[in-house]
Amino acid sequence: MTVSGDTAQRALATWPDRSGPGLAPGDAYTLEQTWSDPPGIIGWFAAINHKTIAKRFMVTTFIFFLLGGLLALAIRLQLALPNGKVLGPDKYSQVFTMHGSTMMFLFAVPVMQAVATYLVPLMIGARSVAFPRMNAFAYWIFTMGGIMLYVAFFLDIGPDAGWFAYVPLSGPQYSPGKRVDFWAQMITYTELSALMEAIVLITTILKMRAPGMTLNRMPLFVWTILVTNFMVLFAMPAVMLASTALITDRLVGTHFYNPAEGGDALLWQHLFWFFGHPEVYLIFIPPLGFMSSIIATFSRRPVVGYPAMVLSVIATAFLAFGLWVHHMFATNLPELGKTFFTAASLMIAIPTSVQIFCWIATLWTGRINFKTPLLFVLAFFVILLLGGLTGLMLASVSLDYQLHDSYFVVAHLHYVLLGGAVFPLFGAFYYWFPKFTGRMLSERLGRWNFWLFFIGFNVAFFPMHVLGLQGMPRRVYTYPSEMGWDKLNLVATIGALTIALSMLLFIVNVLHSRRRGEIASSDPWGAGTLEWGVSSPPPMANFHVVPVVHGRYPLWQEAGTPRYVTGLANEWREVLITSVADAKVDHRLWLPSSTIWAFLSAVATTILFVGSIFTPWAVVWGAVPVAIAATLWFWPKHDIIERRVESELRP
Amino acid sequence: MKARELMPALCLLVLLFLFGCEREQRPTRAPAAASAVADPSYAASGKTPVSNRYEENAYAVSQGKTWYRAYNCNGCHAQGGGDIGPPLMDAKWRYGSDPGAIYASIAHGRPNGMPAFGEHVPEDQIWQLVAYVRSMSGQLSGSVAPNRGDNLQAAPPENRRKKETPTHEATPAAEH
Amino acid sequence: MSARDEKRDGRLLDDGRVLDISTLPTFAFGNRSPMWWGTMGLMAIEGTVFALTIMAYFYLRSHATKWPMSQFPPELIWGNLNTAIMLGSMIPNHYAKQAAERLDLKKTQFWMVVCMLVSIAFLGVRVLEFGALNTRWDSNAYGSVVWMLMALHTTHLITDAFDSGVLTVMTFTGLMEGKRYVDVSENAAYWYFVVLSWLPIYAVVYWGARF
Amino acid sequence: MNIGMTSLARPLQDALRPAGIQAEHIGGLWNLTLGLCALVFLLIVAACVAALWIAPRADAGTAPNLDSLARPERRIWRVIGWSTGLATVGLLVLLAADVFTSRALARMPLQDAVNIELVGHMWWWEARYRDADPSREFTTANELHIPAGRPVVVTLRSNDVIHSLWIPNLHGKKDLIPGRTATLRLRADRPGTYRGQCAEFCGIEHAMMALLVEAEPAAAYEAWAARQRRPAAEPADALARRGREVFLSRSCVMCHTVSGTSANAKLGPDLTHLASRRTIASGMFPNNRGHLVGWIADPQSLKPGVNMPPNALPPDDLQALLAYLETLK
Repeated sequence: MTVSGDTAQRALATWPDRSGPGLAPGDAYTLEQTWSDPPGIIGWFAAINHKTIAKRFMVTTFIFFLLGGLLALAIRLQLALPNGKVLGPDKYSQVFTMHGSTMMFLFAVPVMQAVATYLVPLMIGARSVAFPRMNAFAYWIFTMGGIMLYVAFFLDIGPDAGWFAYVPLSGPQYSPGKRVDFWAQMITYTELSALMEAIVLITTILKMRAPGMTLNRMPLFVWTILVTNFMVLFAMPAVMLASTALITDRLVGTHFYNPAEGGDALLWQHLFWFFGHPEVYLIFIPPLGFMSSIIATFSRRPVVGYPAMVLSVIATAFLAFGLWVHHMFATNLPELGKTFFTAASLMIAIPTSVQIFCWIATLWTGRINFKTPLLFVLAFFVILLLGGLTGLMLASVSLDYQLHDSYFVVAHLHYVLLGGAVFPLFGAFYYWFPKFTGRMLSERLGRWNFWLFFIGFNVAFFPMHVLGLQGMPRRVYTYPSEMGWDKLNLVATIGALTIALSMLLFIVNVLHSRRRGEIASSDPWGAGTLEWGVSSPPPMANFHVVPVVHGRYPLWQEAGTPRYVTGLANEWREVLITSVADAKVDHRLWLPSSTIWAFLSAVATTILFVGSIFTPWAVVWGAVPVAIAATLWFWPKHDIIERRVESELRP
Repeated sequence: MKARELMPALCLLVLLFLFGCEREQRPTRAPAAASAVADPSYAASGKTPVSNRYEENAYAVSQGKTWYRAYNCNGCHAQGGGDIGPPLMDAKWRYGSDPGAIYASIAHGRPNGMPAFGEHVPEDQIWQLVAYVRSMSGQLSGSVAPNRGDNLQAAPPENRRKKETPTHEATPAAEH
Repeated sequence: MSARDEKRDGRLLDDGRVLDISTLPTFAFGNRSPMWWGTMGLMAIEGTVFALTIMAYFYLRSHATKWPMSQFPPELIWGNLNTAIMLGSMIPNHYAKQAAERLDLKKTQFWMVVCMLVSIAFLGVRVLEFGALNTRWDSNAYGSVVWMLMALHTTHLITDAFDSGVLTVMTFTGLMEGKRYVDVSENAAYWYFVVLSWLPIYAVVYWGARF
Repeated sequence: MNIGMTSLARPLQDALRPAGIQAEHIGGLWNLTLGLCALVFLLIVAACVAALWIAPRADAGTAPNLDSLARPERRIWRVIGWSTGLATVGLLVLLAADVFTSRALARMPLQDAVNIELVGHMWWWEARYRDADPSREFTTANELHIPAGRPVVVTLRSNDVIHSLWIPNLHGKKDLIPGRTATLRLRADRPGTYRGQCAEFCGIEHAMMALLVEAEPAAAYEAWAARQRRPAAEPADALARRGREVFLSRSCVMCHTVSGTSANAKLGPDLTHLASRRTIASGMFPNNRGHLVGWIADPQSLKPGVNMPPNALPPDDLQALLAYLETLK
């Protein structure tokens, strides 16, 4: 992809039009060339510009979202009537496992990181993410893991032990064959990707903010991303360990989960939920950032209580690590311990309610620009609120005895995840789509999309609360007609079809608007954060002149002095590194440019991972191509080194 | 974007995948015939070995292992190490190591103690047992043979056993 | 407030409206460098994996009637020896880090080569350690978790040795620049982590089975 | 084949209609929690609607109101502070209610309890009624009878994977975990038939792993238990005797037990008193001739994946077998 004349043209009308002179046209052209991805098919695989990778990442996760949605439709069709015959029990097990695994591992967590890798550098005034090649590698690894899982599914090797794959059902004796191995290996892929993205994002946020953007001035969205990715560092290792132990149990006969040889089935549950519960917050916290961005813009004022919002997010992150046992109340763990986890699970509602109150206060005291993004965000106040309240019910040990593993839980988790993450995410799509593509999404289709989604969602999932109370356990592939569950199930299926229709409208809206939508200005919503200071879509280098920040909403507030930065190279990918807390200028850094080796390393890693499903020796011979690819990835070119040494300034 | 050019190839790939993978299927009813039925004189007749399609299916082999335990094959053959009956995890086969011969042994019995299970165990389950019995000496591929079970380990799991080269041990004449 | 240092703060141009940063250095060591933060992230991840595996060890132990489940705890000799070698490796590692931060090519080369030799030694002894564990990964849950701990740490030894090897080769090919010295310095920091994380693992594997 | 339990009265499986003391405790907590949560929901949604109602409209060009950046909005903070305080109080109420309910659940009196050991199998329930006197112990499957008003201690074990026992009208669920033992204490205070189901995904037939709990007056229970303790009766007529021959000479004998005969295998449910049960296939189909024929001939089409193999019996043998099974009262 080379820079089109259009992009270069628009690049000239960027940030400086509000803060000072831009670059001379020649320099701007050089800069755009420097940051562009190479042309051709090989160039396509060698691209590492954070916006290119993030766009692909978003599209890929969205494709997985649609696939997961189709699986959900299959589930609902099977359950629409008693004694359904749409899927057999074996297919059904695979389908609901794939649905859960797709939505959790291939959509919800990565999509947040994907959006973040696009927006964070723009919001903090950086030209790139910190480790652009690793960012590309993380994307490719993720994509290959997802493709592997779906290839397996189409080959009838789809995992069938549920998305949390409890041992011993997922263990060697009760899941013969390779189905669960593919699931466990998919975990390895997605965790690897998520962990790398976490390192990329944390470093970007801490070291690459524009001068003047102290921690205290960081947009709330960036705060949520920072906190989330710190959580990733400590949560994801648990599931990696759990799934590695599962794979070795299945492949080389270790006994982690074999009670007869000293192992324990609950070890899996502890490890899995030590990851699994924070995971819910990995999914839920970034949307809090979407909420804060959108609510501020559409109520035309800063969000109430910035410090309270930040502290709430941090408190949520800490508490999230103290709740995992509430997934295990029905096991025979000691009662006293369970009460502790009940208390923690109830207390995590406090920071969330603080945030909800702050947003309501913002709306109350603001002036409201009623647009589609705001609609999606308002849905949060109904859906997530309901999901949060049913969460309080599940946090109680005694109530959980009845509600656990019933359709009530299915309703609860969809209310939390869709209300807390998917609705704000759609709001975010509508909000930032002009920034991503340079065109507005249709407002009319957007409203249809919203109302169908909102109504369909409640029709689909509200009845499930009742079904659960009426005794319907989750993960049943059918039910006898005498149970009296048929009407509500049929209603839920109708709701699911309505959601499908609304998704169809969304796709139509995106495809249509991408080509024919109204052209977006650099700041179509009148927002206050830095990403709206550059053209839509942003230039390849993001900021032709890096701004200096003097407040939390730099586009709303008076510019101070100095207003912008000069002295970064145009001929190579140079970025400005600043200090962690105060964002004082520190040094300049020459980032690496495009490379095919990130992609090829991902291919080599895939060979190792897939090979190791079939033979443990793949870990040995598969390591050779990985080592070679990784070395070539880092091996510098002589001429570049010479130029670097030439331009070097020692500390 | 180049992605669009890749689409037809991707579609083709997806179509290919729809054919599925026999190794992983969970047949809930017997395939038309797991194999040709073997007759008792099979081993002596010297015909080509009968193949057993369950040897390609991990689920069927694992079912075979369930029957092996439930029907108390361990009572005589122990965990395959042999006790009253001959060991099943070594290279020696009195009546031949191919599926047909093993089927005949289970279904029709053998002299000196092996009862005939043909009346009691459905044909389909016998074929699953045959597949499992062959996995005990490493005759099946490692990705089909059972992994370790959730019990005390008496021997390495079937999928990590060394493949024994079957030798046909001449049956002592006295036994006939 | 101290006087404005161009090398640290950049220059103000155009009546203070423009901040010129062309006077800033192009690389920096320690927590000024993004590489340091990346390395810290890796350490946080891997430290969590080690900590969780150690917790799994004690979890399984709390459920066991007999520990170790196998007859004998691991033999101490190779474990002790390797602990000594690894602790010793911190000396050349320290000098390599120091040399890199002083941008001293000759000394960096020398100490990196010493580090490589040491890493060959501890990888060799590690093989002997596996032989002296007195249990197998498929014997019982005790064996599984001990092997898991050892294998996890060995993976780190191998990757760190490989990493250092590649960097060492680079120092001899004329491919040195400021950023490469930062890499050497961060590689040394990671080496510290690999050695220090060994100490709790050593304590658990060798002494957790004895007390 | 028509799946269903058409001949059964609709059995109760409903957490909102407690029939025992434990379920009532949980039901009480549910009502309190539901009320409190509904109130909070309405308040917050109302606040949200009010905010949208009160705030004036604007568009993207409206100049943002930056007053809050200049001076702190103390009044708003106070409101938020009070709301948060109230929310915290609500949460503490919930916590206290939960603790009290847990204690109430743990304090159910256990004098004169019936002890049942329930073992989960893929996909059916094995029940052993324990007794201090071993000769009074007996085994049955998929249908528990319990005396109404008397406490029952169910000891839970699993034979294979994790299952979870859930009889919503009597109590919440408890997991059956291999290698571990758990207990569930419950009491049915009203006689009736309650249906329970496995609540933890346990493989492809997880959906068809139900059991019936028959809570009946003490006398009826004792009579039932006495019948269960007896070995199978000697078949009275020739047809049934021939049926027994079929049972013992075909594959039935490989997996099932009928006490008093040579059939003593454990892979499938104990059939000694099969005819006294209301359902077959783990609470899924009514126990009548039609369903029994279908189940024996082709279980895989009723419950695909179950371990029971199809049995192609000659019609005479099948009739005889059915006649025999019907004598197992």
